[in-house]
Amino acid sequence: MAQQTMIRALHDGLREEMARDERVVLLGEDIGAAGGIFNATQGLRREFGPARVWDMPLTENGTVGIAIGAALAGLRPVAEVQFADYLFAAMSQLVNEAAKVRYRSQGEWSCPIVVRAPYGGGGGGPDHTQNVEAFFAHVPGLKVVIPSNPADTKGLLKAAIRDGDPVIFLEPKRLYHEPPGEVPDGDYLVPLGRAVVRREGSDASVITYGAMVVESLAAAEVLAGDGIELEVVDVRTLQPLDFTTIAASVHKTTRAVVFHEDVRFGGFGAELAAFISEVCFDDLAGPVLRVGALSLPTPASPELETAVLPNAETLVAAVRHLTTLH
Amino acid sequence: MAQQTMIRALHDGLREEMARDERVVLLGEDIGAAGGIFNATQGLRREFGPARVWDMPLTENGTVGIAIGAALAGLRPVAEVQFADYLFAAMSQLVNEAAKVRYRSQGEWSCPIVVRAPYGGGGGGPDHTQNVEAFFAHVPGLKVVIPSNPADTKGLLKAAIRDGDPVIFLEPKRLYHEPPGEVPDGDYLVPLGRAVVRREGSDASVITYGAMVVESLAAAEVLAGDGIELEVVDVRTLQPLDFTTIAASVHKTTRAVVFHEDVRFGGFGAELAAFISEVCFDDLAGPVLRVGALSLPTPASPELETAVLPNAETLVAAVRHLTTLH
Amino acid sequence: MRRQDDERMRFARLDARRITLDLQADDLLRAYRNMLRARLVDERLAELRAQGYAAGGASCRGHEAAQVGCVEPLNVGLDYILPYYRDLAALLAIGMPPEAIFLNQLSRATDPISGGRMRPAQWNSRALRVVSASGLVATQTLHAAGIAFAAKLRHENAVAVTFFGEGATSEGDFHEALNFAGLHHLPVIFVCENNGIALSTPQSAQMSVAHVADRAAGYGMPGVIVDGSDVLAVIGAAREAFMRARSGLGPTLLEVIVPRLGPAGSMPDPHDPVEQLRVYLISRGDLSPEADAQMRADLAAGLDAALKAALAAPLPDPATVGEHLFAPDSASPSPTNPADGGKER
Amino acid sequence: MRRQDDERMRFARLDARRITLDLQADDLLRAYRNMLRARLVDERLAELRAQGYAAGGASCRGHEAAQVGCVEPLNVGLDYILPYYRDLAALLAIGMPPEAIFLNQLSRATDPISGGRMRPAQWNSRALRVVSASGLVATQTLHAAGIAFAAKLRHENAVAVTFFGEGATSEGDFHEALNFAGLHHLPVIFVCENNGIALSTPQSAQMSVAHVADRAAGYGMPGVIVDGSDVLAVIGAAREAFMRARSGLGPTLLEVIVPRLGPAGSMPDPHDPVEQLRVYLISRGDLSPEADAQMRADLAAGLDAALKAALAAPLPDPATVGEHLFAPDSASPSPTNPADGGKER
Ligand SMILES: Cc1ncc(C[n+]2csc(CCOP(=O)(O)OP(=O)(O)O)c2C)c(N)n1
Ligand SMILES: Cc1ncc(C[n+]2csc(CCOP(=O)(O)OP(=O)(O)O)c2C)c(N)n1
Ligand SMILES: [Mg+2]
Ligand SMILES: [Mg+2]
Repeated sequence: MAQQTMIRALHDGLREEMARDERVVLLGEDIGAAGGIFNATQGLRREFGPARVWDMPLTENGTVGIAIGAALAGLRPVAEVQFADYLFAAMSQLVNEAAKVRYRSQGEWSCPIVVRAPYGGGGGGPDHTQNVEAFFAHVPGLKVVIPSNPADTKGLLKAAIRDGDPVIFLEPKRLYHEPPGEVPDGDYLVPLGRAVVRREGSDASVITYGAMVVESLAAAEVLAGDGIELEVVDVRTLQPLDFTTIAASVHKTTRAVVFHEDVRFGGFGAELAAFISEVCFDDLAGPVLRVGALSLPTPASPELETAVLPNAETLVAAVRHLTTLH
Repeated sequence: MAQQTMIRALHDGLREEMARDERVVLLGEDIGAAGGIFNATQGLRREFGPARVWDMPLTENGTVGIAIGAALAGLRPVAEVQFADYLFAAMSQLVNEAAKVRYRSQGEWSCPIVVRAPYGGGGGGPDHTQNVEAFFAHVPGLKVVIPSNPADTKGLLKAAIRDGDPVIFLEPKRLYHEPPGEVPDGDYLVPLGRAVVRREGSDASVITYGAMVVESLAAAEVLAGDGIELEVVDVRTLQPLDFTTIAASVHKTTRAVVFHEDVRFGGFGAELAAFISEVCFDDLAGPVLRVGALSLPTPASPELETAVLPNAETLVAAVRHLTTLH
Repeated sequence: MRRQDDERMRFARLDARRITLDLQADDLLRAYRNMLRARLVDERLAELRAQGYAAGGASCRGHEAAQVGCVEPLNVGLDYILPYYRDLAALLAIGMPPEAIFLNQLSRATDPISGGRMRPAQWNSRALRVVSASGLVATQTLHAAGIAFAAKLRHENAVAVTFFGEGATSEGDFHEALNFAGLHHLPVIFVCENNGIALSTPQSAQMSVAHVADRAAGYGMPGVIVDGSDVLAVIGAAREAFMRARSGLGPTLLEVIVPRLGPAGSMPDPHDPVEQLRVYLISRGDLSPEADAQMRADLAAGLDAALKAALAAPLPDPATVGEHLFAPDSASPSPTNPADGGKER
Repeated sequence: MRRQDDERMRFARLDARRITLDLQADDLLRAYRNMLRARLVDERLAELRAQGYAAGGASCRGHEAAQVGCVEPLNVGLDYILPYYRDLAALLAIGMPPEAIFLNQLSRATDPISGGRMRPAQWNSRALRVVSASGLVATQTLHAAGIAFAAKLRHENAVAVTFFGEGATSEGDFHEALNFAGLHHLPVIFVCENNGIALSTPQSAQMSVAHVADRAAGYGMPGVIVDGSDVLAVIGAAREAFMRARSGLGPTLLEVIVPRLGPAGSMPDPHDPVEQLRVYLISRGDLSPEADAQMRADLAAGLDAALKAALAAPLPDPATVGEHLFAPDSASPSPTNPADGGKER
C-alpha cells in the first residue's frame, strides 16, 4: 500500500496493463513524448516504444474512429481525449459504431476500446468542464465508469481495459492530484457493475459518484455533528449499474438524495432517482431529492463556477431538508 | 380546417415562415430539387429560389456548423438532417457551440437555428431509428420540441423558427403519413413550453410525447373498457418543460406512468419520473412507472423491432399493474 | 464505321492490358462470371423490393467492374474489406454466397450478415474479414485506417480496403482517415466508386474539384483515376494499390468512375461493364454465345434455388433480440434492475 | 559581410513591396505600433500568468506580423473575424482596447469579452464583428463559411476571415468548411498561422504534406504561403485574398509561416517580426531610435494604466450567473420546476 494521486494510479494502471498484454496500445493527442496534458502517459512511449503509444493528429473523432479500427483488428486500444467536452466531436463513432458493432454483427465483431477523458468542474469554462456521463450511460452497448479515488481508479481502469466491450472512462479531473489515497500493491481489479458503500449511515443515503463522493464524505462529517448519519454510496459504474446495492441502502435508511455535479435536468441522477422512487416506493419516508448543477453552462471564473456547481454544502442542506420534513 | 398529414403540415409551416420572414433559409442534404428524402421541402426551392433553399454536401456536422454561421450573421436557418441518428456527428457543434454562444458572449451573439430531424422507430435498424431526445434535452441552451400530430407540428415549428435560440425539432417519422389530423387554417403558433392534456381521465396519468401519444390514446380506449380512465398528457416540448401541467395531472389522478419509445435507462422519462416522484410525493398512490424500450439497439426486422419498442399494449399492462396494486 | 474503330482500339487496349497483367482466359472468364452473377443477384433484389418483400438496399448496377476489379488482388481472409451498401459485387466475388445476400435482403433469422438486425446491405462477415458496416456513410474510412495501423504495427502484411461513394468524401471522417493514413504510410486503399451522384446531389454540388482523386495530394498519397467500365483497367489500378500497400509505400486513393446505367431491361448501354466484357470475350473467342447463355442459365438456376431457400427461411425469433449486446463473459452486475423489462409488465 | 548582404536584399524587397502596396511611412509606423503594442500586452499577460493571476491563454509572440498583416485590409464593423486564442495582435489592431484584454485575462465582471464566463482569449466583440469563440479548435471554420454564405446571399459585401493553427487542420470541420467555401466561391479567408507545432505535436506528426496550403487545391481554391516574419509580405497576401473574396472569386487558404521565438527576455531573434520591422524602419529613416523609445514608453504607460484599472475592476457577481442563457423574450413555460434550484435548498 502506498499513498498515490489519482493521476499516478492511472499511469500505473496503464503501464501494468501494457506490460501484461501486448495488445494494449494507447492513442491520443500529445500522449507520447509529452506524456499527455495531465501526465497520465508520462514515460510510457519511452518504455513501450512508439508502436504502443501513438501520438494522434488533432482530431477526436479520428482518434476514436481509429481506435475502433484497431480494436476490430484485435488490439485493445485505450484512447485519451484531452477534455471530455471534445468527446461530442466523436459521438457518432461512439454511439453509432462502437456501441453497436457487436450487436449488429451478432457477436462476430467486437470493439474493446477504452476512451479515457478528464471531465467535470475545477476551472475551464463552458466547454472544458462538462459532465458528460448522462450522454453515454443512456447508450445501450457502452459502459460508463467513473472512479472517485486512486485505488478504484487503478482497479476500474484495469477492469475496463480487460472488458470485451467499449468503456467510457471518465476521470474527475479535480481529483487528479488530491486527495491522494492508499493504492494496493500489485495487480488487482475492481469489477465493473459494483457500487460500494463508502460510509455507513442510518438516517439517509446519498447516491453519488466521482468528485461528489469526496463532497459527500465531507457533508457526512458535517451532518454527523447534527446527529444525522448519512450513508454514502459510490456508484462507480453507471453502466452496468448496481441497482441492488443502491436499493439496499435506501431500504435501510428510507431517505435518499441523488447527488452529482452535472446539471440536474435530464442528468444521470434522474435515472437514479426514478429507479429508487419506483423500487423503494414502500420504503421511502420522503421524496428522493436530487442535487446537481444549475441548468447553465459552467462559467470559467471561480466565483461563477461556484455559483453553478453543487458541493458539500448543497448536499448538507438537501439532507437536512429531507430529514427534517420527512 | 383541413385534414393533413404531418409531413404536409411541416411543409406548409416551412413555406409560410419563409414567406413571412426572408431571413428564414433552409439547408440540408437533398432538400432542394429533390424536396428532401421525406418530401418536407418539396417545391420550396422552386418557389423561393436557391438563395433560400441550400442543398448541402454530405456532411451533417458541416450542415449544422454552417447553419450556426448563417444564424450568427443574422439569418434564421432551418437545417434538415435526414435521420436524427446522424445528429451525433454534429454533437460538438450543437452542444459546444450553438447551445453556448449566447451565454458565453453575454448575449452579444445568438444562434436562432432550428435543426429538424425525423427520428424513432418504424423500420431502419440500430442507426436509423434512435430516439435522441434525451441527449439534447439535457443540454442547457438547447430547446427540444417533439410534436405528436399535424396541427401541433405546424404550430410548434413556426414557434421554433421564431424563437431566438437553437431548437432541436424532432419529428416522429412513423407519424409522417398517418394518422392525418385537422390543421387550422392560417397563421398560428403553438408556444414552446406548454404541455397539453389530450384526453381527460381520473384514474391514472400517462406522461408522454411524440409517437407514443398515439399509442397512449389507443391504450386509453382499451383501458376505458376496463373502467380505467387514463389521462393522457402530451409534453410537446421537453425543454422548456411544462412542469405545472404534468404535476397538476398527477395531483388529480394520483397515479403516473411515464411513457416514451426511447430506451428507458437514462432516458428523458427518468427526468419526468424523478420530477413527478419528488413533487407529487404526497399525492402518489403508487410508484411512478416508466415504460420504454428495452436497453438494446433497435433492430431492423419488424419482428425484432416490435420486441424492443414499447406500444399501446405495454402501456396498458403497466397501467393495469399500477391501478390494480396501488 | 467510327464506332467500329473505337471498338477496335478498345479491344487492342484490352489485349495489351491482359498481357501486362498476365491474365489468362480463365481469369477473365472468372471476372466475367462474378460480374454477371452480381448483375443477376442485383436484378433479383430489385424484383424483391418491387414486390415489397425487402426493406431497402442499393443497386450495384454499373459498379460491377469497379468492385470485382478492386478485390481481384485481395488476399481473402487476411486482408480486411470495409465495404459500403453498394458493394454486392465485391462481396460475391470474395466468396459470400448468394443465399446469404437473399437472407439478408429478406431479414431472415439465418441471415449470416446481421440476422435481420440491420437493414439489407450493411455487410459483414468475420470469416471473409468483411468488417461489420453501419448505415452511416464514411465512418468506416477511419476504421480502415485503424485496422491498417494495427496490421502495420503487428507486421501482419494485411491490407485494409475500404469503399465509399463520392458523396461520402464530404464528411470529416474521410479527411481524418486519409490524413492519418498518409501520415503513417498505412497499408490501406481508399476506393471511391464515383457515380457522380449522392442520392439527388450531383458531384458538382458536392465539391468544386473535378475528381475526388484531386484530394489525394493534400494527404501525401497518390490519387488514381480509373475507368470503372473496364474491369481490366480496374484490376491494373487495384494491383498497383495493393502492391504499394503491401510493400510499405502507403495508401492510395483510387477513384473509379462508374457509369450510371438505366434500370434493368432498358436499352443496352455501351458503358455497361458486364456488356463490355462480354463483347470483348466473344470477339476474342474466349467465350462463345452458347457458353455465355449456358453460364447465365446455370447462374440463374443456382440463384433461383438460393432465393427459394431464403424465402423459406424463418423470420427472426424475438426471443433472441437481447443476444450479443455485450460479450458473453461481460462484467455485469449479478443483480439487474428489478424494475427492468418495461415490455414484460 | 554575408549577413549584411542578406539584410540589404531584404530591405530592397521591402522597399519594392511598400511601393507596390502603396504604403506610406505612416502606414508602416501604424503597423509597427500595432505589433509592438501587441508584444507589450503579451508580455504583461505572461507576467500576470507567472504571478498566478490569470487562468490561461496563449502567447501571440512571433505571430504579430501575421495577425496585424492579415487584418490590414479588414473593413472593421462590416467584415467578420473568427479568431482563435492566439489572435491578440489581430484584435488589438482592429480596435479592441488593451483594457478589455486585461479584464478578460483577469476574468473580471466588466470583461466585455465574456465577463469571466470563458477562459481568457476566447475572443468576442459584437461591435467589431469578432464572433464569439469557443475553446475548441477548428469549429469556427464552419461558422466562417456559414457567415460568408449568408453575406453572399444577402449581397452584403462582407468578408469572413478566420484564423487557426496548423494542428487544427486535422479536424473534420476544417475539411467540411473548406469544401463548402470552395464549392460556393464564398467570400471567406482561411488563415492558418503555422508555427509548426500543436501543443507538443510537430507538424510532421500532424500531416504528411509540407504545407497546409497544399490542401487548397483539393478544395478548388488558391493556397498561398507567406512569410509571417514579414508584415509587408503578409499585407500583400492578405489584400489579394480580400480582393478575391470581395470580387466574388471565392475563398483563399492563406498559410502564414510564423517563427517560434524564445520567451521574452531571450536573445534577439533575426526572425522576430517586430524587430525586423524596427530595423528596417530605422534603416530607412522612417523611425528614429528616439521615436521608437518614446513610442515604447508611451505604449507602456498606457498599458500600465489599463492594467491597473483592470486589476481594480470587480470580480463577477454570482447573482448574474443565470443571465443570457436564452433570449430575454424567450418562450419559456410560465411555471418552472417547483423542485428546481438544487443550490437553494
Ligand atoms: C452520415 C450519413 N449521412 C447521410 C446518409 C444518407 N445517405 C445514404 S446514401 C447517401 C448518398 C451517398 O452518396 P455517395 O457517397 O455518392 O454514394 P452512392 O450511393 O452514390 O454510391 C446519403 C446521403 C447516411 N447514410 N449517412
Ligand atoms: C477540439 C479540440 N481538441 C483539442 C484541443 C486542445 N488544444 C488546445 S490548443 C491545441 C493545439 C493547437 O495547435 P495549432 O492548431 O497548431 O495552434 P497553435 O496553438 O500552435 O497556434 C490543442 C490540441 C482543443 N482546444 N479543441
Ligand atoms: Mg455517388
Ligand atoms: Mg501550431
